[in-house]
Amino acid sequence: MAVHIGLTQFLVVSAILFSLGLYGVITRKNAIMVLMGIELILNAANINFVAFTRYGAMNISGQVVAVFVIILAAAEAAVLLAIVLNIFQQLNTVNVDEVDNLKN
Amino acid sequence: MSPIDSTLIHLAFAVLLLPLAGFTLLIFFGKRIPRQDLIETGILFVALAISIYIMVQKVFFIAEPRIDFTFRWLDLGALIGHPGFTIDLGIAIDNITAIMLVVVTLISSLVHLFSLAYMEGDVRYSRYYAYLGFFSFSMLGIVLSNNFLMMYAFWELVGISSYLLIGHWYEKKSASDAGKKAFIVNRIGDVGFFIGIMIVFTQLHTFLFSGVFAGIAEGHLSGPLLTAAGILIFCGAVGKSAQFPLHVWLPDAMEGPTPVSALIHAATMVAAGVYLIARVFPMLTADALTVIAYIGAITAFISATIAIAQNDIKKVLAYSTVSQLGYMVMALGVDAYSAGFFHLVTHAAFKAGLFLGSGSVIYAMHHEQDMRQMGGLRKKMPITYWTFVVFSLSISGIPLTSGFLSKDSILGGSLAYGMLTGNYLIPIIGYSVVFLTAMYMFRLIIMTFHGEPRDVHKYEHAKESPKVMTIPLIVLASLSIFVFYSFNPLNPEKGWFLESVTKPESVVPGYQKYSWDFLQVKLVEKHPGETGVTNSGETFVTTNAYQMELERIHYTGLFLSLALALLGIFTAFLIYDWKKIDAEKLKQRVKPIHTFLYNKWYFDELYGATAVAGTLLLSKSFAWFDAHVIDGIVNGAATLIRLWSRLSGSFDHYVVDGLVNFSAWFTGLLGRGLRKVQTGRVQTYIVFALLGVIVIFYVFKQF
Amino acid sequence: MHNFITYYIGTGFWGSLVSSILPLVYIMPYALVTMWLELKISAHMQDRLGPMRTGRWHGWAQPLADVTKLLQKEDIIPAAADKVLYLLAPALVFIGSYAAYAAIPFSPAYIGADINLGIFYIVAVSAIVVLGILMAGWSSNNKWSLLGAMRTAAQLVSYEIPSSLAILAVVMVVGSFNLNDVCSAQSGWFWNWFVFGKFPFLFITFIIYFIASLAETNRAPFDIPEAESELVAGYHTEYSGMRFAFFYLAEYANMFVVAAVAAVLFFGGWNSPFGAYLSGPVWGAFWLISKGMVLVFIQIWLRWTLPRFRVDQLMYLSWKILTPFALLNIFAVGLWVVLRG
Amino acid sequence: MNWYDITFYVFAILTVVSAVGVVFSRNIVYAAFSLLFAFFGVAALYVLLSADFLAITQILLYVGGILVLIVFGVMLTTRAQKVEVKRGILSVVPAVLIAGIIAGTLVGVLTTTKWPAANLSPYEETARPIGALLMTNFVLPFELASILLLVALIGAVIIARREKARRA
Repeated sequence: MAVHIGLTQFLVVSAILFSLGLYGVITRKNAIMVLMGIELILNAANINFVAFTRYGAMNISGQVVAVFVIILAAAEAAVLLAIVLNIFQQLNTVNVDEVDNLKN
Repeated sequence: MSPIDSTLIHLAFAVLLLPLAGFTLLIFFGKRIPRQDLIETGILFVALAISIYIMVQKVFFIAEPRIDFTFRWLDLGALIGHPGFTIDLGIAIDNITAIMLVVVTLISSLVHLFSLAYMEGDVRYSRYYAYLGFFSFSMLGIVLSNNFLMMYAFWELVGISSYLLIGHWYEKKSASDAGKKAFIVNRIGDVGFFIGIMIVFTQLHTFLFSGVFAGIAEGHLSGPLLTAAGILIFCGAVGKSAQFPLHVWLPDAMEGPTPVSALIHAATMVAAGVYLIARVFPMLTADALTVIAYIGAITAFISATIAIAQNDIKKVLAYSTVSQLGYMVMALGVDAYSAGFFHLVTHAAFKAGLFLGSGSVIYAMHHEQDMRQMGGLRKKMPITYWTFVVFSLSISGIPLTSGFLSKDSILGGSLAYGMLTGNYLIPIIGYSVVFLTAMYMFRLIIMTFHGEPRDVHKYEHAKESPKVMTIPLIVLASLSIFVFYSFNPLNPEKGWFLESVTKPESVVPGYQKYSWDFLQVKLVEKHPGETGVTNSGETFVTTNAYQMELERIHYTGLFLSLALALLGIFTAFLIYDWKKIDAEKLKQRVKPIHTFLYNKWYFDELYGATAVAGTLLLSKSFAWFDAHVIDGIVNGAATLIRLWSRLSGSFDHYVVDGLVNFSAWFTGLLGRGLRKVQTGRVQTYIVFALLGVIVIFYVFKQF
Repeated sequence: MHNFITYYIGTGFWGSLVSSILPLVYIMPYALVTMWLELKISAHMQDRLGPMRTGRWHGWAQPLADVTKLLQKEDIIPAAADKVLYLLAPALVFIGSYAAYAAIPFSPAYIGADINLGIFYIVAVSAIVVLGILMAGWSSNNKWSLLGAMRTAAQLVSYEIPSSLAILAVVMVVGSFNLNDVCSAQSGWFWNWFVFGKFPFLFITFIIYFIASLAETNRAPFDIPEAESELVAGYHTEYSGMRFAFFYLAEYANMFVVAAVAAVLFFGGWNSPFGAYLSGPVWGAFWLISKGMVLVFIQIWLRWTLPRFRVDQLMYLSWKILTPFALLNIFAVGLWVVLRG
Repeated sequence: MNWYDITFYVFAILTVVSAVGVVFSRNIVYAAFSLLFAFFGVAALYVLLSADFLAITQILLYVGGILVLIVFGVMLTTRAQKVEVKRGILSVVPAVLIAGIIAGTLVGVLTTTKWPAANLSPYEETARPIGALLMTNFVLPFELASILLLVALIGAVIIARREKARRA
């Protein structure tokens, strides 16, 4: 391969990661699995931020944004898992399609 | 603005806002704070201390006549054909402001102190103190304002706090009625005041006193309109200062607690009217001043005559107050500006003292106000008695008292005025009121303190009031001695007070001034007797006819008034103490006059028959018009509309409802289709969203 | 020159390989010595002799014998275990401990990787251990193991907070994450060491860090995850032989990591206590290891002195005592740094 | 092909393969541990992009924090024996189709776009400028994030606690 590693390669990895995360989100019923998919998507986004910081015109603030994304991911994971644990105690399931008590 | 000036402005703001802070504290947390009364009283004493500092600084150390602090409150920008609409507000301190600050805070703090005992155990004790604080705030606002707008606002605040305080014991019907009466009668005057302000504002586009005076001096407002504006603004003073014909509220206001009467209805609020005239004095024309002088004189006379026939101790004092206020107004009207203001200050001290003294008596007599039930209290209440005597001597104008100084100045001014203009009625009334004043005051003293006790049971229980009540009396009594105002007991001219309160330069056009002022301006000089050269090169000697006349009649007037006062006192002793003339027989002999006076010249009845009945008649006719004409039109319209609505109802039913039902059916159809998409699962939505993005991307890729 | 190996060989493949293997050369003998020390110290604290026969002199060969025994043992994998994760877990735990060695400045001339964020990196990679432990506990398919793993994970995550905050206080004083910079900031005589020089702020910090680090190594009195009376042996109950040795090694490696970090942050790292005397690359390594060993000795000492905490006491200590104090401390240190200029 | 490229491919493949493991694994625990390697791979990519602070943050927060949480969640909500994951919000074929379309579109766009010329600068320290930015340009988001974390903390505690909340 003659092509040297550049911005495009990183972005392609990020795109693949994003699509995989999306696939995980849309196919899984288990809420925790959905969360994992979301984490993959967030990671994909972060790779983009960092790659543009390195290669693009963006200065270091890209990395700052990535830091915020990580912070949000942490908060999100904590809250989501708290909810999942609560749901599990109440309904004995973590599958999102079975959590439909309000439906009827 | 020099540093000391801005310090004074800051301090003035502090004085203004301290009572407000106290009010806020008490009205919201009054129940929860122990000894709220002491807080409010303490605040007032702090304000007093600051006020004294301001006054000393301003009167003795600052040469410039006026410290002004103005800020732009509202700027509505320029309009078409209009130079622009801005409103400036602010405060100003000149000598009369500084003196008024001290007067207001002094009387207020003494009244606070007095009330500690007098109001003890009252159901709404903390609210009472809150209102007192609120009143002090409003009154200080009037004093400090440098513009009509703020003054009007504070003017109304004073009205409301007076209303609240008169109606403090609102369970009593007479008290709540009196509050309403005071409020409504004041409103009548305030309407005039407001119209006056509006005349000034529409002509001069400013509310600032300085701006108004400057505008008048430049001639932007003159002639009959200026006179009208002056008289209308004076209307406000007529209401607040209880001048004829709006004096009827003040005696009724005695239903409020006695310390309130001392504070509001003797020393400060009623003085606000006089203060207002003093404030706007430069813009008053000779015609307006003449009206003012006559109103003042009439008020003084009418109320003095009524006072003689009253038996309620507070009513006597109330009419006496009205009478004295009439004096002040008259003094301003006859161009004796300094004398009028001087009397305002001295009167504030001794009249507040009289009211507090009467409060002390009433307190001792278990809230008995009828003098016929009193008597012989001299032995029981020596401090109250002796201070009362000092106040009475002062109000009667006996030498060595402050009242003598100020009253003599007024009488001198009125005499000079009478001599110069030929309006002899005014000095005649003025001097006759001296006699009446001395007589009714000593009638009051004799009935209350001398002779034998008439209600023995109450007499037995009466005793001297506690210290917090007597101390204010002593303070006020000492302030009724001449030395505080002038070191010469016979002529106050060279005392610091009249030195610092000088008549402001009138700004009205020359032809609208009193002739002597006119002359003076013509000669472009301030001090009579000086020589100079006019622009055209003529040598001249300045004169001031008024001033010279004053000096000429000084001793005549002095002895005349002294003789009349002593005669009044003598008469009082003759009738009521030594009983040389039987009071009852005298009463029988002049029964029609006595009845007339006892019923207060039937003013209330007159107003009841004219104003109130007229209003009722008018409203009845309006009611008839409403019931027959307007209702008829309305009913006809209703019949028409009913017809029309029946028509439109059928249209609604068939056409509009049809459309609505169709759209609902159509929406339902769509919804049944789209429901399939709405799964309730977030994941499906994500898929749709992303597919949407992709579709949009490919669609726009074409361009 | 911060890494003499890459200085001589270069930063290429071989240089990296040698640098990354070098700590292993240290860990092996260190672990053996410490194991022997622990045996002897515990024995003497309990008023007995401990191993006396193996290798004649005070039983010096006892650890060697133990290791040989472990290596010879049969490698048992429970039938119900999840094989992949079961096999992976010990490696992950050891990797977590070992990776930290890359950033420890052994001497002015040797630091595996002189990265700017050294201390931050050590904190981060230590977190991997948690996952390894969870993996081990879960894959054993044994409720003791799972409970032990969950307890360990909870404990490690909880105590990471006060220890990170304590480290942050030092970082604020130095103004750098780089451990060489931290060492350089404490050069000179021993009263320049942070634990003495910045008294009392960093002394308090040291206390907080030391307590938290004890918990992070699962050593007594924080050894509830391995409490044999309740959980047999915690997450590594099912492990035996070589894989058990890995856990054991990881634990000792970890003990030295926290000790070395404490030595670097608070006791001057490779600095000689006597200023310029006895300093230099080799002396530096000597001083760091000595200081580390003293702290390791204190850990052993505490282990055989203090009773074990209950689970709720353990959490209480972390969340309600250490963390608030660490926060207050960081505030105080920050204020002090700012005010001092 | 230099060392940099090789390293990149190694870690890129590690990342992608682990991610595939995450989303296709039938065992939720395996998925969680695959996620560990995916995070490692991403951290390594950050290192290759000379974002050292972010790489370490990634390990500390994702591996030490989020992943531990996830594994905890998995272990608390899954019985030890039954770890199979039901799938089927969307059946596999359309899901693969959708993901594939999106991946294809993204990759297509990325490869065809003319990115601005790379201005690769030598490695610089990142922790200090990031900190400086956080305290200057990004101070409001920073404070908001702090509040968000606090809210999340309290919220998570309140949601997850059981007995007392139910009794009350």
